[in-house]
Order: sequence, then C-alpha cells, then structure tokens
Amino acid sequence: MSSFPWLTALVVWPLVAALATVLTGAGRGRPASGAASGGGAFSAGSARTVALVGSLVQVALLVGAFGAFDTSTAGTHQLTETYAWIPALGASYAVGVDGVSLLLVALSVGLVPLVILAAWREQGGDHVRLRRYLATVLVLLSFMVVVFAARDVFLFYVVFEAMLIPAYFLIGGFGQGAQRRYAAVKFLLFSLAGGLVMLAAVVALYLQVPVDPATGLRPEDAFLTENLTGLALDPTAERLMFAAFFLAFAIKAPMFPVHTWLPDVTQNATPGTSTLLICVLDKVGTFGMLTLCLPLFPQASRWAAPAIIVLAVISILYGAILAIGQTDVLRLIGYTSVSHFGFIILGIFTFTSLGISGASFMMLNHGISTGALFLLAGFTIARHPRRSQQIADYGGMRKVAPVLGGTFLVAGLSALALPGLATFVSEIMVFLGAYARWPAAVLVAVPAVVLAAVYVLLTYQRMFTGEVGAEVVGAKDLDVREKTVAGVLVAALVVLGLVPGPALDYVREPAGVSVEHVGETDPEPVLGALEGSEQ
Amino acid sequence: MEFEAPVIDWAVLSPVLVVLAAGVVGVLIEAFVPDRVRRAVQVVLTLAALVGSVVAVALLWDRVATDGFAFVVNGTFLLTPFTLGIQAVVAVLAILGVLVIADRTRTGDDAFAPTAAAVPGTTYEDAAREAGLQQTEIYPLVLFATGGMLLFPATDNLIVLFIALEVLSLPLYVLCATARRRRLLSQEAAFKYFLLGSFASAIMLFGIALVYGFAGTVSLETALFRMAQPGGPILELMPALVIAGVLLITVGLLFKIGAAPFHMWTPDVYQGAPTPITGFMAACVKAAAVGALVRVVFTLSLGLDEELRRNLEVGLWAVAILTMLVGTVAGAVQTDVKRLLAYSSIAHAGFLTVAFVGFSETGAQAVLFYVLAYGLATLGAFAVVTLVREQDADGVVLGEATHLSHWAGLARRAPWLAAAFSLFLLSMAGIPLTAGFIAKFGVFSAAVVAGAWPLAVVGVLASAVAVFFYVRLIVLMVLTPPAEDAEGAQDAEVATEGQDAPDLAADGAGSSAAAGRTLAPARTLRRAPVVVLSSRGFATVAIVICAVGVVLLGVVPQLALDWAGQAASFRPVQP
Amino acid sequence: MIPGVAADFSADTIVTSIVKAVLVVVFLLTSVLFAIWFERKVVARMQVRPGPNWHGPKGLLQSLADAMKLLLKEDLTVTRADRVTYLLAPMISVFCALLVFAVIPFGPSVTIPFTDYSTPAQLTDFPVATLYVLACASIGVYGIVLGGWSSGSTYPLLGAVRSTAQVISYELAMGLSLVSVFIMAGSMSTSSIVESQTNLWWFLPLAPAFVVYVISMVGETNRLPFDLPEAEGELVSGYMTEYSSMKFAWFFLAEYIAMINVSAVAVTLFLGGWRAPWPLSVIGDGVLNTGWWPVLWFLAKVWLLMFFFVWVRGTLLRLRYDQFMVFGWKVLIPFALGWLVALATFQWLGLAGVTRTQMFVAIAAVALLAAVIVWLLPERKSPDRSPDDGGDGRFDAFAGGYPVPPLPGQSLPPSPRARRTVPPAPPESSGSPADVDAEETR
Amino acid sequence: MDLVNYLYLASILFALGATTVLLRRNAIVVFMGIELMLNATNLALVTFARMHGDITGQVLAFFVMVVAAAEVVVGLAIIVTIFRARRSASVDDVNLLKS
Amino acid sequence: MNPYVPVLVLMGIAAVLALGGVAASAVIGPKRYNRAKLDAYECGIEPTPLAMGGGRLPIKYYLVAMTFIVFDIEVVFLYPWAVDFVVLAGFGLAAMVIFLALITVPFVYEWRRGGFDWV
Repeated sequence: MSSFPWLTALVVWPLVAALATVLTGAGRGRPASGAASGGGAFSAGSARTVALVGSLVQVALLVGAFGAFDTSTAGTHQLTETYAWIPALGASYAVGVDGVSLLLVALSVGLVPLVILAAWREQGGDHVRLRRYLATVLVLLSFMVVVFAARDVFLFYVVFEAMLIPAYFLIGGFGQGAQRRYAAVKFLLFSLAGGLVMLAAVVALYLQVPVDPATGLRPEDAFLTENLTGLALDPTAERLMFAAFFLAFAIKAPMFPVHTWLPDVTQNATPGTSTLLICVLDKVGTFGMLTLCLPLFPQASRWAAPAIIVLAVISILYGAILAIGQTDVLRLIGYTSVSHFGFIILGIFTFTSLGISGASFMMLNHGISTGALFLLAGFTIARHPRRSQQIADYGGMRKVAPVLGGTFLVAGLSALALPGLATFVSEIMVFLGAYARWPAAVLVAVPAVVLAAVYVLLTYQRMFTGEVGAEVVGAKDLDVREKTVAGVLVAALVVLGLVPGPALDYVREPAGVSVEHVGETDPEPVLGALEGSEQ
Repeated sequence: MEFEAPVIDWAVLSPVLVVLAAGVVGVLIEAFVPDRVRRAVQVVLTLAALVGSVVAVALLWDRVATDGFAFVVNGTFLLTPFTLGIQAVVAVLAILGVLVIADRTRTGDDAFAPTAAAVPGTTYEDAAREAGLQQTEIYPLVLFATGGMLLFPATDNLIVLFIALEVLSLPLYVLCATARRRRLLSQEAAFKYFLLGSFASAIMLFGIALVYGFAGTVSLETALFRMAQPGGPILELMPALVIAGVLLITVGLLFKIGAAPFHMWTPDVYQGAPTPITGFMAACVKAAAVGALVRVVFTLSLGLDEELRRNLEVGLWAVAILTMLVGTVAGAVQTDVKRLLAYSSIAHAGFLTVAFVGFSETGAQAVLFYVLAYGLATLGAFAVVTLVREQDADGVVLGEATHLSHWAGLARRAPWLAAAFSLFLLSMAGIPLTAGFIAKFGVFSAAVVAGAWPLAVVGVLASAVAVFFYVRLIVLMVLTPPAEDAEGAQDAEVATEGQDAPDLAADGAGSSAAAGRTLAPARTLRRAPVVVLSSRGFATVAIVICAVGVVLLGVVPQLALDWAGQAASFRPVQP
Repeated sequence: MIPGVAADFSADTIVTSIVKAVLVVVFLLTSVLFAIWFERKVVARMQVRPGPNWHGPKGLLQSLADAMKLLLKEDLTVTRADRVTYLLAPMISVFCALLVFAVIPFGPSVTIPFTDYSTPAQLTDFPVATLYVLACASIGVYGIVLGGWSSGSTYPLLGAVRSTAQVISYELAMGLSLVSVFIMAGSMSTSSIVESQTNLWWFLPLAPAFVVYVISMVGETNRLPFDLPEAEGELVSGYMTEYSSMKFAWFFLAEYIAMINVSAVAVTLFLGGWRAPWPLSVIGDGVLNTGWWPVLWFLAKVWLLMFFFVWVRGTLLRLRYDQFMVFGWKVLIPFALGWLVALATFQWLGLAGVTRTQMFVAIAAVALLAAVIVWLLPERKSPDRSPDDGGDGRFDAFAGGYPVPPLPGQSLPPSPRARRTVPPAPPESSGSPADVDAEETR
Repeated sequence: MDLVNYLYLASILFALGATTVLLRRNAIVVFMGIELMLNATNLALVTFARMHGDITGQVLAFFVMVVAAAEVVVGLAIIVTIFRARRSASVDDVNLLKS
Repeated sequence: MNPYVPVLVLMGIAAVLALGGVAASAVIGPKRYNRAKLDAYECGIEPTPLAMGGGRLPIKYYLVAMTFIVFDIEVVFLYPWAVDFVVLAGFGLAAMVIFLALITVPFVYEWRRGGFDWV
C-alpha cells in the first residue's frame, strides 16, 4: 500500500504550487509595479487560479492517501516513510499517519482551497500581494502536513518552529487590522518563547536515549517517537521535560493563561489567516499534547493532569465569558476558540478512550466550524464599506444577505454544539469521557454550553436581525464563490454531525493507544454510550 | 656549540603560508603595479590565496585526520583536526568577507577612504576622492589578518599564540580606520580597538610569561604536563603563578571573542569600522579566537587537577552567562543596526562559550558548526548593511543608513535583500530550518551532555530575548512602512524607487497606491532618505552564498555535522 | 674570564675600576679641549689663516678659556621652557657621551709602571659591548630631542625633530655596517673584535661596510656636511638655540665627545684597534703590540679620524635636508643590506668548502653577466619624479596615482590660509630648507 | 640579589602600566602604559629565563620587542591620524561612538 | 667582578660631572633679570605661540620614525645571528635572507610610494 509516498507528495506538492504561484506573472508584474491587474494570460491576477488549482490537486493527493490508509489499524502509523536526515543528531525524516493525524492532515488540506477562494478578492485588489499571500499559505500548508505527519520529535520540533515564520508573515504582512504588526510580534514571541523552552526539553530528551556502547554514539534514529516512547526517565527530569513540552503546546493551543496572543491575532489577521491559524495550526498544540506529551512522559502526564484539567476548565469558561463581552466579531471568535480548545485539552487529559477520541474528533470539528465562522465573518465584513469588525456596525444583515445569514447561523450553532452538528458529537464525548474520571470538572464546565449559546445567538441577533444597519443597506448576498466556501463547510458540519461513525473510526483506535501509553485503563466501557448519544 | 637545523614540514604550514605569502606579494603589487589595474590584481590575488588556503587545508585533511595531528618544530605549529577545521572555516569566511570588501556598489565606490591617512574634511581628501584614488592596501592587510587567524588556533606554543594574535589584530586596527564615510567615527573605532586590543594582548602576554616562569617552557602541553607531575623545574612560588598565568591568557582570548566582561570594545568598533571589515572581523576573528580559546581551554582541562578544572569551569560558566545576558539585553535597546549586530555577536560569543564548558568533543563539534553557521549569517548580514545607504535631497548617495528607523519598510524597496537579511537574522535567532538552529541545538546538547543544563536553560532564555530584537528588526523591515509613508500615505515613494527597487509592492493598506503614483510627478521631487544600492556583483555573490549556506546548513546539515564531528578531536597531552 | 671576551679583567678590583673610569673621563675632557683647538687650527690652516693663537702656546689654551667663559655666563632658563626637561637634556647628552668609552680598548693588557699589577687598558668589556656602545649613542639622542622640545621655541623644536630623523636614519646604516664585522669576528665584545684583527684589519675586506660606517658616523654626530639639526644658516643653532652657559657647554662637549666616540669605535672595529699598523707590527715579532705602545697607535688612529672629520668639515658644504635623508634611506641602507647579504653568502660558501678562487671566478662571471644584461637593456628613462618632468610648474597632487609632494620646479598652489602666494622658485632652490621650514611650521 | 625581586619589580611595573591604561585619559599616555606592560613582561621573561637557566625567555623577549615595535607603529599611526583630525589626544574627547 | 660594575662607576662619575657642571654655572654665573632675555628666540620678532606641544610637524617625520622601528628591529635580530654565523651556517643564512627579504618588501613599498622623498 505504501508504495507511493503519499505523505511526501503531500508535503512537496504545496511547495511546488507555492513556487508556481509566486512565479506566475512575475515577469509582467515587475515593470509596472503593482499595476498587474491588467490581466494577460499569466498576469499576477491568474496566480490565484494557479494557487487554487494547486490546492485542489493537493486535495486529490489527500484522497489518494485516504485510499491507502487502512482504517482497521488506525491506531498504528501508516504510510510511513523513514529516511536518515541528520544522523549526527539522531534526526530522521520520518513521516506516517495514524487516524488522528490523517484527519488533521485532511483538515489542513481541505481548508486551504476554501481559504484561497475566500481570499480571492482580498489584499486590496493588489495582485502581487495576493500572489505572495497565497504562496505563503501554500508553504504553510506544506509545513502543516509535515508537522501532523511527523514521527520524529526533531522533525516535529523543527517544523513546529519553522511554521511560525510564514504564519508571522500571514498575520503581520497581510493582515487587515491596524495593529497587525503588534499582533504578529506578540504571536511570534509567545510561540518562540514556548518553542525555545521546548527545545531545551528536546535536547534533554535526546540525551536520555541510551548510547550505543559499540560506537559511543546515539543511534541515528534516536529521535523517532517510537524510540523515545517508553524510556526509563528520571521522574524529576520527566516532569521538567513534560512541563516544557506542555508549555509550548499550551501556548500554541491557546490555553488560559497563555492565550493572550490569540484575540489580538484574530482581530488583526485576515479571516483566512485566522482560519488556518486557529483551525489548523493551533491544533498542533493539542495534537502535540496527545501524540507527544502523553506517550513520551506518561508518568508526568498523570502527575500534571489535575492541574491541567483545572486550567482547561478555566479556559472553557473564561473564553466563553470573555467572548460575550466582545464588540469585535473576529476577536469574539478568537475567544470562543479559547473555550473550545479548553474542551479539547479537557478531553485529552481525561485519559479515557472516549474523552480522547472526542477530543480528537473535536480538533477536526472545531476546525471546520470555527473556520466557517471566520470565513463567513470575513464575508460579512467585506460587505461593510469601512470593513468594520464591530458588531455594532451591523444589523439586519439577514434581510440583505439571507444566504450569508443562514450559513452564519449554522456555523454559529455548530460552535454552541447544537445536536445534529458535528461539534455536538465531540463535545458530548468529551463530557462523557471526563465525567468518568473528573466529574467535578464536567459540572463546572457545562455552563459553558449555555454561555456559548449566549455569545453565538447574541452576536447573530445583533448582526443579522433587526433593523438593517445604515452602512450595510446596499450589501449583496454571497456570490457563487462565497457560496461554494460556505456550502462546503456547512455541509461538512452537517454530514459529520449526522454520520460521525466513519470519522470516529479514525480516532477511536488511536485514542485507545494513547490511553495505553499513559498507562491508564478506561474506567468503564463507554463506547456503547457514545452510540446512544448520537441522535 | 652544536646547532641542529630543525626540519620543517612545509606542507603542514601551507594553509598559513599561502595566505601570508600572498600578503607579501600584495605589498609588492602596491609598490609596482600601476594604479589602474592594482585593485583588480589585488582582488584576484587575495581570492586566489584564500582559495589556495582552503585547498591546502583540504589536502592536509586526510593526513591530519589519520594521524590525529601534524606539527612543525615541537608544536610551534600544531595541526589537529579541530584546528584544521577552524582554519577551513576561517578561510571560507574570509573568502566571502573579501567578496564584500571588494564590492563597489553602483556608485563605483568601495567602503574605504581614498586615502586613509588624509585628515577628514580637508581639500586634500576631496582632491583624493576626485582623483578616484583607492586604498588597495586593504587587501594585503586582510590577507595578513587572515594569516594570523589561521595561525592563531594552530599552535601549542604560547608565544606563537601571542604573535598570531598580534598578526591578526594589527592589520585589523588599521583596517578599522579606513572607512570612506564617517571618517572620524572610523578612526575613533580603530583607536579604541587598538588601545583595548593592545591592553588585552599585554595582559595575555604577561600570563604567558607567568606560565613560562612556572614551567620553563612555552609549550602549553608540556607546561601542563609539568604541572601534573610535581618535581620538575617548578619555582617555589607556584602553582599560584601558573594559575594566574592561565587566567590572564584566558582573559586575553576572551577579549578577542568579545565575551563579557571584556566585550566593551565590540559595539563601538563594529559600529565605527567600515562595514565590510566589520563583517570580516565579526565572522573570522571570532572563529579564529574561539578556535584558539577552545584549544587552550581544552588542553588546560586535560592538564589541570580536578579542583582547578572545576574552578575553570565555574569561571567559564560565569562568563557564558554574563555574555549571553549582556549581549541580549543590551542588544534589545540598540537603535543602530551595526551596534545591534555587534551585541548579537557578543551574545553568540556567550552561546559559543556554553558549548565548550564541558570540555567534550561534542562541544568542540558544536563550536565548529556554530562558528560556521554564525559566520555565514553575520557576514551576510553585514554585507546587506553595506548596500543600504542614505542619500541626500539631490539623490547623492551618502553613507550607510544604519539607524534602525532607516530600515523601516526596506522589504518594499528591496524585497530580496530584505528577505536575505531576514534569513540571516532568523538564523542568528536560531529558528529551525536555518543553520542557526542546528548550531544552537548542538551547543545546548553539548552543554547538557556536560551536565551544564542550567547553562543550557539560560542559553535558551537568552535566545528567547535575542529573538525579540532580531524580530524587531524584521518587523521594521517587512511590516513597518517607510518613514515617508507613515507621514502621508500618498507620499512620493515612486520617485525614489524607480531605479532601485522596481519590484516595489505598493502598500495597499486602505489608500490607493495608484493615486500616489499619479500625484508623484506633480510634487516637488522628494527623495527618500534611504536608498538600496545594487552591488556590482561581489557582495551579491557573497550574500547569495551566505544565504544558501545558511539554508543548506539548516536543512541538510548532515555533511557539515559529519565534518565537524570528524574534526572535533583533540590530541591528548603527551606524556 | 668572561666567556666571549678576549681581555682578562679577572684581576680588576673596584679600585682599579674607579681609577680607570676617572682616567677615561679625564681623557675625554682633555681630548675635547684639544679637539676644539685642533679643529679650529686645522680649519684655519685650510682656509689659510692662523686660527687661535693668543692663549697659550699656539693658542692651545683657547678651548680652556672658552670653557671658563661658558662656566661664568648667566644661566638662563627661557620662560616657555619645560623646566625639568630643559635642565635634564644637556645632562643626558653629556652623560651618554661619556659612557661609550667604557668598553673601548686603549690597548692590551698593560702593566702599571712601578708595580707588577697587570690589567687591560680598557675599563671593562662584555660579550655585547658593541651593543652597549650603540645603546649609549641612541640614548644620547634624547638629549637633543628633549632639549629642542623643551625649549618651547620654534627653531629648537625643528632642530630636535630633524636631529631625531637624521640620527635614527643614519644609525640604521651604521648598525647594518657593524653586522659584517660581527660576522667576521664572531663576537660583539670589543676586545675580541680587536683580537680577531690580528692578521687583517677589517676595513680592508669589509671596505664597503667601512665606507658606510664612516659616512654614517659623520651623520650620526651631526657634523658637516650633515649638521642639519644645528644648521646655523637655517635654524640659528638648532636644538641648542635657547641654551646658554654650562648647559650649552654640555651640548657642545657631548658633540665633540661623540666624535671621539665614533672614531674610537671605527678604530676598534675596523682599523685594528690598538694594533700597530703593518710595517710596525712586524718589527720585533710584534713587540710594538705589547706594553704601552698600543695606546699610542690607538690614539694616533683616533686622531687620524678626527682629522678626517675636520677635513670633511673644511671641504664640504652642508647637504640639503631632502638630499640628506634620501641619501641615508635610498643609498646607504639598501647598500648596507645588499653588502650584508653578499658577505654572508660568501662566508657561508667559504664554510661550505668553496675556495676563494672559485668564489672570485663566480663573482667575476656574475658581474660580467650583469654588465652584459645592463648593456643590452634598452635605456629607459624613469617616467616619474624626474626633476625635469615638472617643468611646466603645474603641481598635480596625485601624479601617478598617489599623493605626492611638489617636485622641484613645481610650486604649491597658494595656501588659502596664509593668503600669500609662494612665488614659483627656480628649480635648484625651490626645495630649499627655507621652504621645508615653512612647511614644517604650519 | 634574589632574582625574585625582579619578578616583584616586573609585577609592579605591569600593574603600574595597567593602572595607567585604566586611569589616564591621554591617548599617548595610555599607550605608554601598554608599552610599560609589555616591557614589564619582558623583564619577567628574562628573569624567568635566568631562573630556569634557559634561553627561551630571552628569545621570547625579542619577539615581544618586535611585536611591541609593530604595535607602536600601528598605534602611533592611528593616534596621529586622530590627532591630526581633531587636534587632541585625549581619550575623553574621542566619544562619538558613545551612544 | 661583574663586568658591568665598572660601567656603573663610570656612570656615577659621568652623572656627577653632568650635574656638577650645570650646578656650578648656576651658582657661579651672574643673574640679571631681563624679560626679553627669557623669551624664546625668534629672530627678534614676537615668538610664535604654541611652538611646543601644539606644533604640528610634517607627517614625514612620523613616517621616518615608523620605518626606523621596523629596521631597528631588523638590526637587533641581525646581531645575534651575525655573532653565531658560523654555528648557524646554512640554515641561519637561509632564515636570515628570508627575514631580510620580508623586511625589504615594506621598504620597497615605502620607497615606491614616495615615503623617502623629502621636499
């Protein structure tokens, strides 16, 4: 099955596409700087087409990868490729996906065409800028695939950090908010600080690998996760390393109290950027907790779990409460994500199959639903003459743009986990899983569902119902391009909500493996309960 | 009296000899070649000599790697694989440095004064400039300095160490004073460098004298051997003598690598010296000095007893921590790009020190890789600085625009240049997929291996702070609009950009760039204070090589790591 | 016995040393008194006039009278002087001048009359005696430099600077010329060098070095034709302009002692020291080289050289400063270097077993070849810096690509500061010292 | 006389030189301080050579002299250039680079 | 007896003489104050201010000084070699010739660049 290097193809292709994008029309754009909107067969304007086609080819590759993936053994890494990369450091280029990784790869690959479509008319009509923006997005896509597919801690770390650079430019260079530079720097510094602390732990971890007595060197593939799993670690060292890893991931998956960069970023970046950033990139944080923290540092994970659960619950509530108070729609969505990430982390640290598979599933769902929210909010904002992001500047949009209103409502409802939508399934799984081990946490967190209803519905009400806002009277409804974007996302939410089974097949087994890694057993067989909860 | 003529293995000396001989020939060229072709001849000769040195190193490689060492006359000149590695790094970096030095931008000027001895601002100087004179003596000087650098780590003889130090320093003192622009600043830099440099070398020399007094020999290894074996010709005052001596020698070496608390000269000198020289200095001198320091310190660690060794280690810890802190904290508040890079180089000295506190081969390997990675990034960065210039209202290109505010929006004027510069900064910051990351990884690994994990943690934290100021500069270049844009969105950017940065991406933030364009001709032609010059090739080549090197070392470092690993071996103390 | 020293001082005590030292000083002081008279008398004879003839027989006491007069003159210290240095300078001069004779051998071992106590006719000697001589001579320059500088006046300052430049320039040539003696003698001890000249005085085989030495010794002592530091016509009295009374006398004294010093060194190193000249040396199987006779030969040789000094002074004109420096740097030093390399090579060939005849044949062959090549080479005129080149008088500050001073025949552009125009001077005088001074004072 | 006294002298001279460098403000004087340090080292080297009965120290002193001479040449050149440019040899006046 | 002791003796006598002479004239000589007498001599005109210290000299002098240092060092190295010429033989000669050649290079440079051209 693994004869074709699907994952490598998925990594390399976006880079090719990025190059093609950046070169398209480069020759013509040059002499009349910025005046490339004039067209021509290969003008800068057609770069977006190239990018779109490129991303669609990527989707096709993804389909191929899915075809090659065997669901029955979703708990083990498949499509693996391993090449020595830097033997001297024990690093190898090792990729492979289990069910969770594959879903997250799918999420990133799937969202990119939508982001590209959504960005079709962004960047003030400057095609050269747009071209660069799209190329950066594609580069980021390549990194995201690697990071989700990495089976080597070093590779993971390298890409984890390297991703910051394109992300940083996406926020700071192509953002729309006035404070985009500030936001970009904040994002970068937060992430780098976490990353560097993690680096220390990575180094320390590497040195835990036993030395080959024959050569006096560490093995050339020392950084493979399977080699690092199950090392006999000194408890203190393990806890320190765990803390370092966790800090980096907690910053990435914005978790209270290191989430503060997030609202600034969402407020200032373009919705497309936010989509990629929050919906995909930040999943690296939770993904890392799941696939690195748990198996590599099982003891420390168990040791830290109570504290983390507390923080997760705080995140859930805190994000939700602050979201209610926001006046800026993008900032608001940012805060909802803090809340949702709290759920994911809660699910992971339940150490139950149900909770972890719920969290895994939620990573996917949250990506889709929040992505939908961001992109639709972006469409809404694009209809405002001043491109205001203030909720108060809108009103009655439902009347002038009914399709927009409808899809926005669906996306919003998915954020509050309305039954029938994908998020509901995962949230309920997390709650059930958590309840088995941390009932108190669930009790405290449940009100967040209510809060979610408040912020979603309140926002919808203020923006889409009532009197039509003075400035948005002439707004048009979604055009075909936008409808495509919205339609795909809403459809995904609904389909996954109604038929979660196939998707859950991908996460169930890895969740079991994770629980096993941590050294816990499921408190009670809860898989039956899951089937029952699905309405 | 019998005298036995020593047998000299010239092949072992060849990497150094090639360079020094070329320097001598360069002086003769200055004397005899007509001035029209002098520059061309000098550049060719200099590059050829440095390439020759690299080739010599390559030819020696197998032999030294097999034998573990090669020496001339009792270790007066001593090659170990590590030394050879440092020599290779120095020679390669020197080639790139010379490329930058030799570059003349489209203004036709290089960075050096037409007559360095002229009093600034006199008619004499103006006449010299109008006559198109050039100070081609810089090439032999660079060669001599490089020769000293090649010799510096490659000796076991302390007095040769001292002489190498002077051979590398003296030409640099002079080179520092030769800037074309800001002559006073340049001379002042040379002056400070000279006074502090001589002071440090005097201190080091006294240390050497003390070691000699203790051991009756200036061979470091023999001296330490004597120390470990009581009963030799040891003076009764000792071993305080040798400890003081070793301390003073180390201070001298630390001064050269710019480690705190002996770093004070670095920012001033880096700022004042002609930028290509600064780049050359920052990259090559650091490599050579670290090489020497590692050699000395490692040899010491083999000879000292447990307690002294621990003391030495503690001292290095303190130096490393202090250096990293000073470099990063002070760097964070700089407003001049050259000073900023200078503080960055101080911080890097700290990271380098972290690498060898454990006296392990891993540390030596890390050092080798680090100096290469750091050298490439630094040289490239300074090369970029040479191309960013001020200009006056008439479009006459002035000196370098080193104030940070001038760098705002550079990415719009020269996207490629800004990209390269960002790449170098990212490498210095240690972002993955650049050379700097692998380098830092190696350094911190070495520290942790040696049990110095607190040092590694401090290093990581310092890196985090350092990232701040690198990123600040990137933000400024890439994200901040140029000063004139900030004043009014439709400022006449185009008038300036026309020739220099055709690939300008107009700022689409809200206002229509097209409007600005149409307005421009109507306004009085206001020129931006900053202009990016196109190089006449050399600097571009250097920048490209540096950038490619930084990326390659970051993405596929295996070759370099293998090489460094092979080189990082030390000859044990001879019994 | 000190290793590397021929003379044997083992019998000397501190008393002997004191006596010898006093004798040396007395000798020097009386010699100077005599030398001044000698010079004036000889120059007078050359100029066909009587010279001093009033005090004492043949005016012999003239110098003593002069000295007395100086001692009784008012001791001035100019207001702008740097007092301590000003006072110290002449003392340094005379102090250093007096020291040189410590290592000069007047003769071999002599027996003190009426005793059987035998001691070398030399104060002391050590393996690096010649180095000591050079050191004393070098430090002596400080007297001149500091004296000129501390006077706080223009002429002395210029004199001092010139003097420094001059002395150091000629000292190099002098030092280089001595090297050949050391190669031949294999020692730097004065007595050993004299010892090594038993068969052959070095001035013959080392004639080129000797010539260089003689020229540079005149330069070193600031004597005509090289007396530029005190050049009366230009700098009044150079570095001693502001001095009077004994301070002036010390400078004066130091200058004459220096002449005796360099002569004595020349005698010791090149002219066989105290050895009797050839026809005399064979008399009685070298009996004239023993006892007190050698002192006579030594003094005779020294005064011969002193006569040479005076002769030169009476004959030659003072050089222009630039000619003087160019002569030192471009002629003497390269020549001395070349000679040194040639000598060393021949000596080494000799060591390696090549016979003299073979060497001479080889030299002749090489010389012939060189001559042929020179003859065959097309005559090419040096393109730059020929005095005739700048005939049009236009001054290009960067002729040939690097900054150059105006050539003879060219004139500087008018100095904006002085608001006066230097008239285009005729070629032979445009570089005259007066112009140099104008340059210097700026 | 005890040879160690020479070492004390050398140390004192060295310390004096170092103090001069650190405290004095005139470039030439600072420079002379450095020279004093070098010469103190020479004294120490020669003394040690004597103590060890070994010629190396004296040879080293030669090397040091050469280096000192080279340093003098370069240093004077720089100081003279600066002096000509601003007519002052005080270290304090050289402060353009302080920021 | 140490061969340097006589030198010290001579130095003592020379110092006494040098000092004594100046002291004697200071004591014996007359003292008649006159401001003009104590002025710097400058051909009867008012003396140039700041001759000392502030006076600037042609750069050539510095050049000579620097060149001198190079050559003086060369000479210093030549002396020991010359004394031991026979012992060092061919190796010494070769080394010294190389050394001289290296010294000659800057000499040639300075010559060609007009460093020895006064006027």
